[in-house]
Amino acid sequence: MPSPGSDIGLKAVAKTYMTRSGDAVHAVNRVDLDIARGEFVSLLGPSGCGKTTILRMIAGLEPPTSGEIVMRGEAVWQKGRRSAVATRDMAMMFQEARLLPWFNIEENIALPLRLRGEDEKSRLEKARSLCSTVGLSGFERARPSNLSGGMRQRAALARALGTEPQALLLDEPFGALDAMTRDQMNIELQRVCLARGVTVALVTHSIAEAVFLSDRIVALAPRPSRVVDIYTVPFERPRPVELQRSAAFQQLVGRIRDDILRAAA
Amino acid sequence: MNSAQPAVRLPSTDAAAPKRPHVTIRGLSKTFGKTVIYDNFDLDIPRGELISVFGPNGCGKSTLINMIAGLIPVDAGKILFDGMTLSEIKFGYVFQNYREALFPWMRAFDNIAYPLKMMKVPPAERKARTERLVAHLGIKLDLNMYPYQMSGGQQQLVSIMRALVVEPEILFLDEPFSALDYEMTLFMREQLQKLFIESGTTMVLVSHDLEEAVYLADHVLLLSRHPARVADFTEVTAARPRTDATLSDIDFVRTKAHCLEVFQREVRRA
Amino acid sequence: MSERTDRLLRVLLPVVTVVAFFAVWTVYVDSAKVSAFILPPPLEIGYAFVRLVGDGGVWKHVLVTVEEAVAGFAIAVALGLVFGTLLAKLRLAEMALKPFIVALQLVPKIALVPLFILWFGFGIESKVVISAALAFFPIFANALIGFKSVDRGDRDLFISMQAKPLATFWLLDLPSALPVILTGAEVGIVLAIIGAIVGEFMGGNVGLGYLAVAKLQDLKVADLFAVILLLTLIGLTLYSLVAGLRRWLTPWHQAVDTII
Amino acid sequence: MNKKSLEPFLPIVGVIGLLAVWQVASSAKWVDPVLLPSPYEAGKAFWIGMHGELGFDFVKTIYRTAMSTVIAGIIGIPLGIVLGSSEKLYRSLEFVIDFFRSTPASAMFPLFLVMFGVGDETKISVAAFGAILVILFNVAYGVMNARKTRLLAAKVMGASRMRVLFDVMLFESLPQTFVGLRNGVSLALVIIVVAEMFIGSQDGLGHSVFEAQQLFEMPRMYAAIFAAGALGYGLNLLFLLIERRFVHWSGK
Repeated sequence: MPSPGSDIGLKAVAKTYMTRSGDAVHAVNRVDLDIARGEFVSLLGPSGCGKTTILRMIAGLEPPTSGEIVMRGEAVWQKGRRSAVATRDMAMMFQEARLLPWFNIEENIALPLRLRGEDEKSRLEKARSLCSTVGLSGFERARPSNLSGGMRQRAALARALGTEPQALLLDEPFGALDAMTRDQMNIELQRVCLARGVTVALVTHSIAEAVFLSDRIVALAPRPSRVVDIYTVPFERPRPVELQRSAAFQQLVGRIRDDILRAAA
Repeated sequence: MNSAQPAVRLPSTDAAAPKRPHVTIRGLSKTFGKTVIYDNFDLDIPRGELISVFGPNGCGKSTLINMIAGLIPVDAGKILFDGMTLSEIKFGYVFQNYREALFPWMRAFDNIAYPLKMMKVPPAERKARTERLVAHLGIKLDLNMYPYQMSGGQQQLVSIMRALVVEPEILFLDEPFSALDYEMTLFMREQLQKLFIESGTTMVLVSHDLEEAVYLADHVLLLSRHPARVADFTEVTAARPRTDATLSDIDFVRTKAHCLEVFQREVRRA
Repeated sequence: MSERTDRLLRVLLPVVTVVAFFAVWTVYVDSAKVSAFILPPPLEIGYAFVRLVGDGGVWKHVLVTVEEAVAGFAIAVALGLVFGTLLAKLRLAEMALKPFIVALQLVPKIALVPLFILWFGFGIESKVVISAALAFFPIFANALIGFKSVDRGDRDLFISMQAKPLATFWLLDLPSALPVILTGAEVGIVLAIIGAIVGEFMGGNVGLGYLAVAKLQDLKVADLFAVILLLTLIGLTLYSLVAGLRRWLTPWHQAVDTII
Repeated sequence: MNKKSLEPFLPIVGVIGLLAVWQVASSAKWVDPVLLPSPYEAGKAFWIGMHGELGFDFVKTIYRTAMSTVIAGIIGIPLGIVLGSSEKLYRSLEFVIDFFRSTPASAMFPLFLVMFGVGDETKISVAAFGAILVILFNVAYGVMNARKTRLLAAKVMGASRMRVLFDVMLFESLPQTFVGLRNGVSLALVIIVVAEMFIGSQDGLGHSVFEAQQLFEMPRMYAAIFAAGALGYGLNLLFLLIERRFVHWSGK
């Protein structure tokens, strides 16, 4: 059993794919992990290390081949089916914003509320207030195609926050943004997460991003995919952008980089 | 900086001699609709160097190299290559989207040899020159494959070879790795650095990744928002060939931090 | 070229082309002394058209042809959507039904027209069936493609939001597939009209297809041209309605020109 | 890969299934046996017919369809390239194009009958007319949607306008051209069959269907319909195979 106070627990979780030619690919090899309530944990590693697969298994999008995933005491996968109870309080953000073009911004943000049967007036009210939370005031009625990449991800963040989730699962949500917008979004993300006390699992391949945002970093190596090490990030919150230029920050980034490279070599 | 100097091919690049500018840009102006992208812009690009162009989104990084390479007409201004115009020199261009830049109906070999065909080089010599380039670069690739049979990185490699086969005096690269995944990007950076060291060709690289820009460059050209100015022209002194160790090198980290600072200052200004 | 001259040209050029087309036609008929029984000059066709439209008798033919085409189209849309959804959603249904449908698709449906007339008689029913048979395939095929090509990542999003199957269908599947389905419908409406006309050629005593054959047999060539012109205008109207519907229903979708 | 190469043979499975359903329907007498003879009777009529009159009709229809497709290709492809490579030209002709596009091709039969008289020329020219439009639109569409980056790449490498047209544009439009040819040949077949039904024809599959209906020879009618279906399938398969051979890069 995961320790008390833990939000998300993974026990000996593994995932094996079968290729068409019949070879077995071990996407994830026996991962054990506990994420505490309100903790921000990053899964860090190069492509092909299975980090996205881990996140998708937690989110209930892909069943693990073996092992157990628990969300607040409830198994996410029960007899190969995702448990609606366990995944109810999770929200996921993807690499693309995935806003539906046939809805405007507030309708997109209100979508998960609509799916939970909330009436139109109350869900749109909430969507509007979320718009201002993520700095999208004035764009409530805009079409997604008229927004920049960064603004779209803001809307996606607002949508994820709408159901007041206890856990946020983020799959490289800012990976497609340019360096500057990415910095801004990370500051924003940190602010929102701190204010709401939400548990976060973030998948990223940027060491600096992981160090900047996380309480703990799980570094993964590919082929065969495995956990290299788990780092605790000591910096005080809220962290300013300038932190990234400090020697301590750079040192930690360098140390993690060296470890991953050594593990991959 | 000495070790970064190309040893072959260009007789004028003697390590001791002061660098002559290769490309001189004077009074460049460009307007899109109502937005002034460039206004009376001046720049010298040193010979035999790799220049990274970096700046906030929409500052006109790609526009700059597209104007130098003649893909976009300039509104006003002069761009000269050792005093010559673009039509008088040989140059290469590598597009961001390799999928749409290579010809899928041609094998990799014919793709690489295509610019020679345009220069009316006879077939036998085309073959010889292409083979010589491939051998020289030491790249292991089955050139009888069609582009769609290759990985993204291999396709971009073919695209770069196609640009190099004419032995260009200058090579332009517009975010050449941004459509590749992260690991492939790392691999391709090494490949590009190798090509640069071996060919000594002047290269102008547009990048949106600061680490990449600094890692590959002799000078980082930092642009401000429009109308674009040169915010800084930072020299990167790390020795070549650069490796992973370079990334944690204290000088390198300092240079990168400096570039980031300039960049953030420019962003805030806007 | 400045923006204004560009816009002006956009309006002027088509007009010039059409006028030139008719001018060449007139001059050709006149100078080559083409018999009016073969190719009447445009002006004469124009008079015939005005006569045709002015004569109240034509409207019953128009009404019948439009009725057949629209009824056939409506049936085709309904069946196309049902089968398209079924085959896209149920793997078993796809395996069981797809071979039949692909086999039928490649048959020139026109060859079935005599059969349909035998089965459904010379009345309006057989023509509706022919219309529906012709219009069904593009609508069905596009519905199948549309439902099958719903973005995998969007699906993941809906799963992660705990959407129920029915809600996913209404809020994701249908809007995603709609532009493709309506593109199929644009092709379908044209085929529905063709079906109605060919059915009328074959038998019966009402409808514009019948009228065209009758004019031909009376050797009233200018009238025949006028009927064809009327048919074309009806086709254009119905097509524009469906195309307009697509643009109105799916404004987010970048218009892709249909290719018949 | 495996799944894809099997796809063209799916209809054969369908035909076998249809035959089975048909057999059940006719032996259980669900439908009037006069309207729906047993598949055995129809098969017999097909077998005998293909060695005689039906076979002749079959060849006739193939000949007419092939002729009209060839003519349509010869006229439609170059016109499509010209139309697609000049935006101004396309724009000025847009109205005429839209007009013809929404003209039901079959409405033109009586017209062509008048202009060309009864005979092979009429049928072939009506079918060619229908197919030209389809081919032309597809080719023009293919040319207009040529990847801009590829054209730019050729230009950067010093290719002249003509070279760009022949080295890039032509290949770029090839996949769409084949789509046009495939749709064009299907349409040509449809029009030929209709023409054989209506334009006082003495032979061809359309005539065969029509005559059998008039004479109420049901097995023969089904045999002719089946022949038409087989022809449609065969032509489609042929073009698919040619396409895969020549446009190997398409969709990859």
